[in-house]
Amino acid sequence: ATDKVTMQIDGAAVPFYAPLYAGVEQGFFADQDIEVEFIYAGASDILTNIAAGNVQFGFPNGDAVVAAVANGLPVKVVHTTYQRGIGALLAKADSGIETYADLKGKTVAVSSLGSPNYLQLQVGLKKAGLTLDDIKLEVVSTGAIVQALQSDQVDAIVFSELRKYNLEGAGVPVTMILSNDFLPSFGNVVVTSDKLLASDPDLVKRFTNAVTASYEWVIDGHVADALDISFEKYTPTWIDQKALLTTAFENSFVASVWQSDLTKEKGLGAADMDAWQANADTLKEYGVIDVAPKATDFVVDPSDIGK
Amino acid sequence: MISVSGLSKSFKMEGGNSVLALSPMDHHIPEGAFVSIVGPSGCGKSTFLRLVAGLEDASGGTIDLATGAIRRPVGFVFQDAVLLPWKSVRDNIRFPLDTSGVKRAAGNARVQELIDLVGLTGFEDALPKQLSGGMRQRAAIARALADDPPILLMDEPFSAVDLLTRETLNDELLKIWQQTGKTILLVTHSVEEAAYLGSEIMVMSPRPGRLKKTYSVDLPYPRTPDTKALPGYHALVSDLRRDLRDTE
Amino acid sequence: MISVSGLSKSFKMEGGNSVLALSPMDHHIPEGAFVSIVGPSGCGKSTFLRLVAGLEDASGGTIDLATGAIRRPVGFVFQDAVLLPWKSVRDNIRFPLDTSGVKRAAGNARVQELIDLVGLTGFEDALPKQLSGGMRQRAAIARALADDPPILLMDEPFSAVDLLTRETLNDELLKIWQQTGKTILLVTHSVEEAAYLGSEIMVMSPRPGRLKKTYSVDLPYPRTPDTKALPGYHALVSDLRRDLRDTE
Amino acid sequence: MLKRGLAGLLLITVLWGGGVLLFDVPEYLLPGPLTVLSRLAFLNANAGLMGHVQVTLIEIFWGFLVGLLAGVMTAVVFVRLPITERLATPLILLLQTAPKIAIAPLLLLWLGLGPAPKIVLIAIVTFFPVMTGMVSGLRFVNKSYLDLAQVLKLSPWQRFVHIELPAALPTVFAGATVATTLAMTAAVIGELMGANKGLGYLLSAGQENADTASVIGIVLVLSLMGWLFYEVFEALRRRMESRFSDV
Amino acid sequence: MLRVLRPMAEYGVALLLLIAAWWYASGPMEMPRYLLPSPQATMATLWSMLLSGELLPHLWFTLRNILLGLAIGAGTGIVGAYALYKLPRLATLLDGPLVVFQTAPKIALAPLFVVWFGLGLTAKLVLIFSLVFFPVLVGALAGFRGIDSRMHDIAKLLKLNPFQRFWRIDMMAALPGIFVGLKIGAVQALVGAVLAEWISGSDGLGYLMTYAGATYKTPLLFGAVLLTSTLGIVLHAALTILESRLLAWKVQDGR
Ligand SMILES: Nc1ncnc2c1ncn2[C@@H]1O[C@H](COP(=O)(O)OP(=O)(O)OP(=O)(O)O)[C@@H](O)[C@H]1O
Ligand SMILES: Nc1ncnc2c1ncn2[C@@H]1O[C@H](COP(=O)(O)OP(=O)(O)OP(=O)(O)O)[C@@H](O)[C@H]1O
Ligand SMILES: [Mg+2]
Ligand SMILES: [Mg+2]
Repeated sequence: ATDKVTMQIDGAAVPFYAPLYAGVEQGFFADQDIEVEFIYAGASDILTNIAAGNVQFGFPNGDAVVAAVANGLPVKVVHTTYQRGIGALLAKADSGIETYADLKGKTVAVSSLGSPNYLQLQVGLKKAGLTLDDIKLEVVSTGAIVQALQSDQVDAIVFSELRKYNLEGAGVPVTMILSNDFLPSFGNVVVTSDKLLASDPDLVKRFTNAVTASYEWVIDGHVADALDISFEKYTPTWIDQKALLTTAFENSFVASVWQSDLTKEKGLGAADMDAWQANADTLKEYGVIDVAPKATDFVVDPSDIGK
Repeated sequence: MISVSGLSKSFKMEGGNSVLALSPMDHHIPEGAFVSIVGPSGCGKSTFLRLVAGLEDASGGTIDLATGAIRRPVGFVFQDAVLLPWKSVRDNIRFPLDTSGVKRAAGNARVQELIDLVGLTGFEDALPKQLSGGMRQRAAIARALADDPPILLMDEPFSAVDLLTRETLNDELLKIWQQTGKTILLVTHSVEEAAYLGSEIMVMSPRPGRLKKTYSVDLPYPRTPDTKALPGYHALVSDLRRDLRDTE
Repeated sequence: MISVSGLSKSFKMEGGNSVLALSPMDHHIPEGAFVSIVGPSGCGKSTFLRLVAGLEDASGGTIDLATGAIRRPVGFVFQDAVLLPWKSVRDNIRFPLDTSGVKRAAGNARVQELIDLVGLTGFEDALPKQLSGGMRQRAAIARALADDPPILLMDEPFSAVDLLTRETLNDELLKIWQQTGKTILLVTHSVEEAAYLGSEIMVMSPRPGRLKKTYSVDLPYPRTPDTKALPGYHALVSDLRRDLRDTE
Repeated sequence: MLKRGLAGLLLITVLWGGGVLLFDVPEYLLPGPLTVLSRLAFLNANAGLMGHVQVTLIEIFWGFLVGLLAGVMTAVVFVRLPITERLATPLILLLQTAPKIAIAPLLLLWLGLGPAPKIVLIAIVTFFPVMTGMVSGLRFVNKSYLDLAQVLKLSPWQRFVHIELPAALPTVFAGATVATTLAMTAAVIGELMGANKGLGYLLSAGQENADTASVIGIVLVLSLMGWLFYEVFEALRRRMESRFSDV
Repeated sequence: MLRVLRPMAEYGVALLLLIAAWWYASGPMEMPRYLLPSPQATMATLWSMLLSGELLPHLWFTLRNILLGLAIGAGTGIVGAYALYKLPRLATLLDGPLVVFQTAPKIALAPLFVVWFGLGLTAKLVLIFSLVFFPVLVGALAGFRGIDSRMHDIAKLLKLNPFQRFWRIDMMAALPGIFVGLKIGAVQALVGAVLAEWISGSDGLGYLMTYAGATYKTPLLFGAVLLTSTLGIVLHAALTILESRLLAWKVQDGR
């Protein structure tokens, strides 16, 4: 029989999740006897919901998972979908901000002091020989942070690199410094609860198979198709941004987010345990979490599920 | 039968001290009596009626109405009408019937009768705010009569009503009383009215409010305008007047 | 001087039709008159007073008070007291003074005088809800007198007050009137009171409300309890009674 | 009723459009009315706006109904037994002031992913104003009317229907009016905390895209819905009040 | 004094009961810590933050915003209601826009407020104001419209000037309605203050909640929620006490 599951996705329905939507429409989930429903919420809500058993799968960002695990939530990463983090420093091109060193004296916004972006900012500053005292820090929520940059209320934001495409679409050229370059982390990853993984590893396995199949299909030259599927049924309001999105997908996602050297070897979603561990250790080092969990305790390579 | 023993009531005032509105009173009102109550303003007449109706808790003493298991032993005409402002005259008068499950048709006939009795014909659908002061009071009288309670407590029911209406209503009330054998307690400032109506008169006096004197009235029934020509009536009226004059 | 010409008032009722509360009336009340107004319940007495006070807009006709630039030409005693429920007796009585900038000290003396006059001594700090019906009305009378208006409109001011207080207040009112030369309009259901007090009596009749008759009273002033022994007084009283009896 | 409201709205719209034109406000800050309208038309054509409206409307209807009834009943209990009010008030205030987003996972845990948690959330926020209005109305009922009730030995139910409810109507309606507006916000919050249908869901998609025109458009649709609710309530209030007006 | 103390004691008892139930759910009932931290852990977190001096500035920041927003919102709400009451024409014209403005879900607009009014205090106050204004307006309007017409007779007779009439008659008579509005408004002010801090800034209880939420510091999250609610309870209690003072004349004896 078909398993009905719910997957809770970080944020809202946006075309960046097109591979998942395409996976449903192209039948990759059905192939695995899975019927999936997508709902949306913030990362921490997703992880709480998974731990509480409200939903079976989640698609939050990697840092949120580490923080959740460090705080005792019984959740596991079963598919490291985004092989790297997509946090980035964004500034208007005409602001003269090219490097972290240029931030001295500037106003920088992050969406929360609990967010990985805040950590990225600190590490970036440190590497440039600065501290938080050298800049003016503002906290602005997700819904307003891009407009705050646009309207010059802040000089730079540390947020998702994907916003670069939004801004450029609105005619605002931006400079970008990827955080992953100096701080290994992970974007969206598939998460499930310890309990489900233990009780029904087969379902989890099939689910990750479906996710892998979906992303593979997109990578194999179906970016445009996937976006069309997304526009048609899931994210119609983005249709006028197709060109931008195609660029974003090709330049970022396909090129370096979903795939890495490791995935070429082990398949999509493969877990780089060392990178995960480095990520957890850095979070601990900067005091975001009190104890760094062991990567092997909460990250599972899709190929190891059920073993 | 209304049996009152040791009944007293005091009210708390701002600042902690209290006003003795009624100092301990013992009294026995036989069933079917028509008791007129007179006394200066503030002597506790309303308080006494409200105690009898169970609207105030006594500070001391007891009241026994001996009406058995009747749901509504008393009808009350308040000193200031108290009509429900959101109901028409008709609905106000029918209110006691509506809330005791009387059928609409049966109720309607009774209500129209009462409206005619108190002279509000033509104002059935008016709201209380559209009535004059006297009309409001008459509507309240009709309401108190509507469901025919064995005890009728009336607090200055006719004070806002003109002479003619007052006399008519006096006579109607006497007729109703004689036909039904109700026990009626009526507060009034008119000693003539007290003497004309009452089979018994309670005279109260203030500071603190108490029962000063009771008269048993032996004017014959049925009373008619002729009663007012009797020497006994005049004697009683001037007695009452004197009682009210000497406030100690 | 109050000059009324063609004054009429009709009220809209539910359903669109309207009640003629006062059919066109012409009348002239000289300055310093004491006008008693009598008439059956619902004949438009209150409406007339409210029109004079400017509390209702006339449906037709005009009223001229000829009080010049005086800010508050009229004092009003409402049929049902209308005290501000959040103010004590003292503050209610002082309210007209407070709102016309009278100094506290000057006001206090005046207010205490009035409280004594209406017999509310000891209840200065009571709230309206803690007073008996008659006490409330007396407080309202005191308030109307507080700032000494040239015209005094009183709507059944004494109806809830006992005999003795009523007589006292009647005499006080006469005294005030004679000393100050106020114009007073007083509605009452007591023809004795109307005759005893008035220099002129307006008799009104209902359906529709209108001025039926006016009497010029030639009983001598000052009036004292002896006045009630005069034949002229008795004749007037029985005339009025007759007027009220025959409703057309 | 609707006509005069529309006149006022038209005025505001003209001011808004004029202001945007005059001061050359950039679109990401405040798009003009036409932009917003065309965005709405787009949403309607491509994103099934009406379907989302319907989902939200149904949630609001049920949530509001539950909140209204609960508010009225709780108020009655509170006024009859004042100690219950003091005992329950902290809990009620906790529910009212705790950010809904903080209790969302708990609600989902207990009520699942369907419309239930949204309806409960709406009920929670509508409950409070209704209750507050009703408590005040009941507490300040003219004492004389209660005397009448006692003389007529009305049953508690009769007293409630014939005396307390009509006397409390103005403040209850004031509370309910406020509740209609709060219900809108609650519906959005409910859908933000986990949904794939409804205007709140569309809204979060708009926010994610920094699509100010969509956000304002959806907010406008929600406001108009709220306004309709409000007008229905006002009409009801006027009808009741003309029957139940005091003095 | 006793009249004030007794309700406070009862509120206290209620809070204790609540905490007991909470303790039971998190302890013996074994609700997981990430869903419901124990009251002990919550208190410990709050206590240590209090000792380190971190807590009070946040608390004060939120409280100040609430009071400011409530004062501005309530003031304009009452004055606005009076204007609408006195000028029915204005009321007919403004009714629609007011309601539309009011029903616009603030949570959706809050991010835009930041964009429109900047990152400082203004945006926060605008948000709180926008939430407080309407309940007070509606409550006060109900209060004004329900004034006994005989009170107007008095005002008219005594030729009170508009100011006297407002303060001495209309305000007093409308108080029950105004308090309905204020009580709802106070809760809304609280919600608004927290929401504002949620959207931007790094001060206040609302900020603590976002921070705690994002970092799974559930004891801190619940501590902040608890503090917010306590603020709400204190505010509500203060209003109730004020109400019972100002409306003593209206509350029935013996009920
Ligand atoms: N609710 C109350 N609180 C405090 N005192 C009260 C209250 N009701 C009545 N009193 C006081 O009790 C006394 C008696 O009042 P009551 O109303 O019984 O007088 P009454 O004889 O009916 O007078 P009236 O003829 O003026 O109506 C008065 O002094 C009054 O001030
Ligand atoms: N606000 C109103 N709306 C409609 N009709 C009214 C209103 N006020 C008074 N009336 C009607 O006007 C008529 C006259 O009323 P008014 O109050 O002047 O009588 P009144 O002479 O003072 O009677 P009473 O002696 O009973 O006080 C009555 O028929 C009454 O129903
Ligand atoms: Mg009395
Ligand atoms: Mg009258």
